Amino acid sequence: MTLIDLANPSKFLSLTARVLPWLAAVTAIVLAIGLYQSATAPDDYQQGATVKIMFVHVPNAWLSMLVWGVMSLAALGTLVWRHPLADVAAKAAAPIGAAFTFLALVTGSLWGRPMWGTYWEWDARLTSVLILFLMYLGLIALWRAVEDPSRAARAAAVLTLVGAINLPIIKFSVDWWNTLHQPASVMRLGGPTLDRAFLVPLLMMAAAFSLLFVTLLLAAMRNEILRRRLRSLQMMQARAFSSEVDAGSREKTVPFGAA
Amino acid sequence: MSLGPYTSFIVASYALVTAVVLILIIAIAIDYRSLRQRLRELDQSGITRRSGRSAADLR
Amino acid sequence: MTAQAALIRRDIRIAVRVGGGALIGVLFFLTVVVLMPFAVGPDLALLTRLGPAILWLGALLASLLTLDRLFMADHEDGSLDLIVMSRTPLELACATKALAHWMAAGLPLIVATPVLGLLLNLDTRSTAAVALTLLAGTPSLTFTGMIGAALAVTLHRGGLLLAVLVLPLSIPVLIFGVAASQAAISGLSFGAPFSILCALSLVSFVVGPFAAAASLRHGLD
Amino acid sequence: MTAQAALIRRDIRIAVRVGGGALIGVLFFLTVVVLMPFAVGPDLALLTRLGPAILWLGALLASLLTLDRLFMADHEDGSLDLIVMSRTPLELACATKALAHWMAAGLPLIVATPVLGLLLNLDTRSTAAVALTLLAGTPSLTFTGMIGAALAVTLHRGGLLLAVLVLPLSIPVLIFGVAASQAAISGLSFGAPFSILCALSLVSFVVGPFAAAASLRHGLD
Amino acid sequence: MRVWGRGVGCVRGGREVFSRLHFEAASGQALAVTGPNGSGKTSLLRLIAGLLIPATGSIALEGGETELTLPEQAHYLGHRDALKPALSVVENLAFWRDFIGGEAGDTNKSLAAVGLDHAAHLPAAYLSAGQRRRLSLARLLAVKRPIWLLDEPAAALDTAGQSLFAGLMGDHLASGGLIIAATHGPLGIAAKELRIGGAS
Amino acid sequence: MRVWGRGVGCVRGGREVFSRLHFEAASGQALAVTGPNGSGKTSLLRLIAGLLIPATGSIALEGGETELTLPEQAHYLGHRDALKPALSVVENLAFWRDFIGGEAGDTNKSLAAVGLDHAAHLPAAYLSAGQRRRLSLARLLAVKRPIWLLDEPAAALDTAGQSLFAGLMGDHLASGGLIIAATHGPLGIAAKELRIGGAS
Ligand code: HEM
Ligand SMILES: Nc1ncnc2c1ncn2[C@@H]1O[C@H](COP(=O)(O)OP(=O)(O)OP(=O)(O)O)[C@@H](O)[C@H]1O
Ligand SMILES: Nc1ncnc2c1ncn2[C@@H]1O[C@H](COP(=O)(O)OP(=O)(O)OP(=O)(O)O)[C@@H](O)[C@H]1O
Ligand SMILES: [Mg+2]
Ligand SMILES: [Mg+2]
Repeated sequence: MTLIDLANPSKFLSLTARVLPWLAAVTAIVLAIGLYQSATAPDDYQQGATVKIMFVHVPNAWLSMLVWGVMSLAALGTLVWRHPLADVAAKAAAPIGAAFTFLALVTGSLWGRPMWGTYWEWDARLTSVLILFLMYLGLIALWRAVEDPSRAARAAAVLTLVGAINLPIIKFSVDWWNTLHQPASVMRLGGPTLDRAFLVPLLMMAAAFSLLFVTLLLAAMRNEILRRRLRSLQMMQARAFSSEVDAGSREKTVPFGAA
Repeated sequence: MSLGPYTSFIVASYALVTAVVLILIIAIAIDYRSLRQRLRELDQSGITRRSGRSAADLR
Repeated sequence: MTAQAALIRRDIRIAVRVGGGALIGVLFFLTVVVLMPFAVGPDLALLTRLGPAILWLGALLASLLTLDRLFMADHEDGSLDLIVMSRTPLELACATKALAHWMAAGLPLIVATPVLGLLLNLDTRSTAAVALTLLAGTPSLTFTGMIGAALAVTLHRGGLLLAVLVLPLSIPVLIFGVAASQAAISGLSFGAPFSILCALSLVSFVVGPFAAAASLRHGLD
Repeated sequence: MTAQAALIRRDIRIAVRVGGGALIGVLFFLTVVVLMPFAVGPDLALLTRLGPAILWLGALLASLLTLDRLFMADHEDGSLDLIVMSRTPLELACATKALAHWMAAGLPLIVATPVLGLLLNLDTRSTAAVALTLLAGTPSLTFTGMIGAALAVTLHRGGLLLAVLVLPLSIPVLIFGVAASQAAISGLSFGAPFSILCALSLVSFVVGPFAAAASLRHGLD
Repeated sequence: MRVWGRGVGCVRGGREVFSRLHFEAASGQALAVTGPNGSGKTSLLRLIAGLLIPATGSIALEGGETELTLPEQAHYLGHRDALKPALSVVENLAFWRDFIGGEAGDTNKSLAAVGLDHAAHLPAAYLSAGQRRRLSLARLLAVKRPIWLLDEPAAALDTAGQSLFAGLMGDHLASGGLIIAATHGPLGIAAKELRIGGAS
Repeated sequence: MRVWGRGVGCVRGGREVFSRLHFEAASGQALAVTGPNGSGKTSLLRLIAGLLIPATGSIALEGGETELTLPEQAHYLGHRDALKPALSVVENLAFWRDFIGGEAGDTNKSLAAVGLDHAAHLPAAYLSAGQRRRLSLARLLAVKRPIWLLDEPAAALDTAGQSLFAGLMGDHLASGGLIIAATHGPLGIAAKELRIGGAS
């Protein structure tokens, strides 16, 4: 199955129809293992049991950035390679990314209350994640505000690429500004400094959430393809029922992804 | 398993993650169903894709 | 449907389609608030103190951002001619347009205030006070701003000196709005500045439409 | 005269004649500054500390006010078609238009800074520092904002949606602009944040025109 | 019903456009205003529509509904078409029907009459120049008003559209309406001519 | 020099406007694009001007200056006239002359050629519809470009203006130019016709 084949929405639909159930099953299994490991992980000598929040907070935080990265790739696909599935992927990924970002924010605040004594602090990392969330919302608003998908796709692609500038800011904010938030202890030069007892469940949860993302993304992309098919069919229907008095009625509709 | 003085925070964060993930899954599933339904209705009203295949045909 | 209802519906519909509607209004407000800590630093106490001013500034900006084209857009596409010729008195049509603008640009901000209050660490009482002052004051921003919007049509090519004189008119509203919210927060007397704010609003409801209509009538050509 | 010089001359001329832009921008700037004493109370030391932040916020919001019609106006009257077809590369034309906009709307703000510095009780040195950071930073606000202005054409959308999309992009500039001014005032090293600010500006000079031109090219119809 | 002007003079931007103009049109009549570019045809229509104030002379309406002014009983179709690109075709038309008020008709019927029914739900931004013009014409049908002030109504219309519109004008005159139209070409119906400006 | 299109198809707003269109025009020739409203005349001109991208087929220029693209050697005169009301008539024209570049002529001569010299220092906002059109036409004269893409160029022109413009087009063709014009009426010069859209 090459990339060229995937460019055809119909082929994509049939392929994902076969792959999705397996993917969902694997996700569920990995998630179950991850949850079991995090439940049995020892308490931290400093943070006590609250360290368990890490197992959901950190994967969500990572994914919030990863999803934007995926969307940036898709944006390149739209603008440079004009890949027909690229904007479908970008549009489908945005709400999922927003959800992960939201979870990173909320679990972070829930962890912050016992650790720092406050839910919210205008710290560089926290604020930059909040901005990431706002940018996700802005993108979703943009997708919703423009009904012609190809027009919205190109605008969203430009914006996604420009917004990718925020990713390094989030990643390095803790290094650039001295702040409350933990500096990187897993994804850093020189290897992780985290104890194995925490590292293993964390990585397992991270894998589970990544798989979850891929599964949800594929399912949402299927929906998006169907939605575009529906839109073009509805436009055809509007035309078919209209009278034929004017020259304008000879226009035909070009269905999305007609093979 | 005892979770110490901050049980509510830990439980809340896990519950929230579960809830949001479930909402995502359910939203996508509902969206899929309604799209399929509307495509099928269009199909019954005789509108077909230009390639001649049925609208509800997903392949 | 009456002419006014039709006008409100149209203007709100366009605002929602072109500008993105209430959700975008909330997002905008959120973005402006999020900007603040970057500028003034992450000092929560200071942010709280600045809270009402920030919210008021956001409201002023949101109404200014779209207000200057309130009549200009209708003028450019010829709609204004038809509005002037219609059986609805021009003053009423102006007031209706301003109301629609406020509903599309001002109201979402007020609805969003509670959320922002949380971010700015305002307590419930203060948030309510700010929301109340915004509710009383933002219509007046729109109604005075409307005069400038009408002048923009009239003075199409004469330099906007007069329009520039209008923005200062909204400064008293801003000042009393912030003062009233501060008073409520610090436990001072809320009533005095708030009633001045309401009085300013009432004045603008009368003066705004008449001034705008007069300016539009003279500006036709 | 070269094509770029002609474009700059035209855009500045229109901005000056129509007035709107620059004047309303400066007035808004003024409003923000005048409002602050009412918000933070009569604490002069605090006001001084907040000075640079307030000036930067004012500049950011004021530049937002006029930017959204940068390309929209040319699109509506058909000029954009001719600009796209001309022999000047679109990226260069976009950069030129942004430059003209900055000269008409950004420069007056910087000129006004000394006056406002007085109001905020900043000493000469601090005022100079803030003015310098504004001089280095506001072009970058225009050049990132330009992306939003180009999106407005592609999307047929304006108003708050654009502000929402553009504001997050300008946050780094705001951070380093305020940081540099604060450093200058408190006697810390001014060089480090200032050079980051300049670097950000340089990046935006490259990214802005390309992103805007890409968006305009795709948005034509 | 009769619309007349006596000694009408028009000054725009400090310059006199025309002066001492006399004209008159009655129910069932069409008046074609002709003249070279810049002679003041549009200005005259805007004077009649109350959108400009005559420098000299006067314009009046006799007959018609007495409690309404001349502009309130007139449709004005200018160079600019008063359409909002963000609204769909029907939304645009329905707004003007509701706002202008008076005796309102069915939007769908009016759209069908100008051959735009198939595009009813398209955004107005998608319309071609001629389609925009047709949509403006639909406004004349959606609300009934006795006086039509038309500024180059046939511009951008194709030949089918022009004869369609001539038919609509004929119907309007037959039902007692009154038309004053500025035009460079033939109007397509019998009309008195009012010529302004020098030779051309 | 020759401009041709092979199997050109156009899709706008997700709907197909026309497909498999062939056309060709050479130096000294005029091509009149005709068809009912909404058939895609404007769209075709915009495709040729590079302002739209063809969905299928291709458009190319043979001959001409090789290092320049087709749009860079063409004048496009659309429905919208690219005039700024705040600038005066000469300022508008001088800007386009400087910006479009290429072989530039004298603005005053071009204004005189379209009969606008007396209005040179008026703001463009004061122009009547026909005068605006004339000012747009002056742009074609102020900068020499071999290809003219004209969208209903005669709209709003009076009879004198139409024959004046026919003369200008004749001169352009005689000097080796090439004209593609969308029109509903006669163009005033000898032209091949390209008909798009159904019967009308
Ligand atoms: C709303 C509040 C919070 C937000 C938005 C947030 C955001 C993030 C982000 C974006 C990351 C990934 C960064 C990277 O990979 O370099 C992260 C990682 C992390 N966060 Fe948070 N966080 C928040 C609160 C907290 C709190 C309260 C704690 C604990 C006291 C915490 C502990 C951690 C840890 C341990 C990591 C992993 C760092 C690493 O190993 O790379 N976070 N957070
Ligand atoms: N911006 C646009 N977006 C989407 N569709 C459009 C757009 N502009 C025009 N169309 C559609 O494309 C078709 C052709 O339009 P075009 O403007 O090319 O017609 P035309 O032949 O020039 O008509 P006219 O004689 O009325 O000027 C029309 O049906 C129109 O609805
Ligand atoms: N808004 C305005 N302000 C000042 N003068 C104007 C204005 N509009 C038009 N004029 C001037 O008034 C004169 C008449 O303009 P008008 O638009 O009435 O001409 P017209 O007969 O409709 O011409 P056309 O055939 O070109 O449409 C013109 O010389 C024009 O320069
Ligand atoms: Mg006219
Ligand atoms: Mg056309």
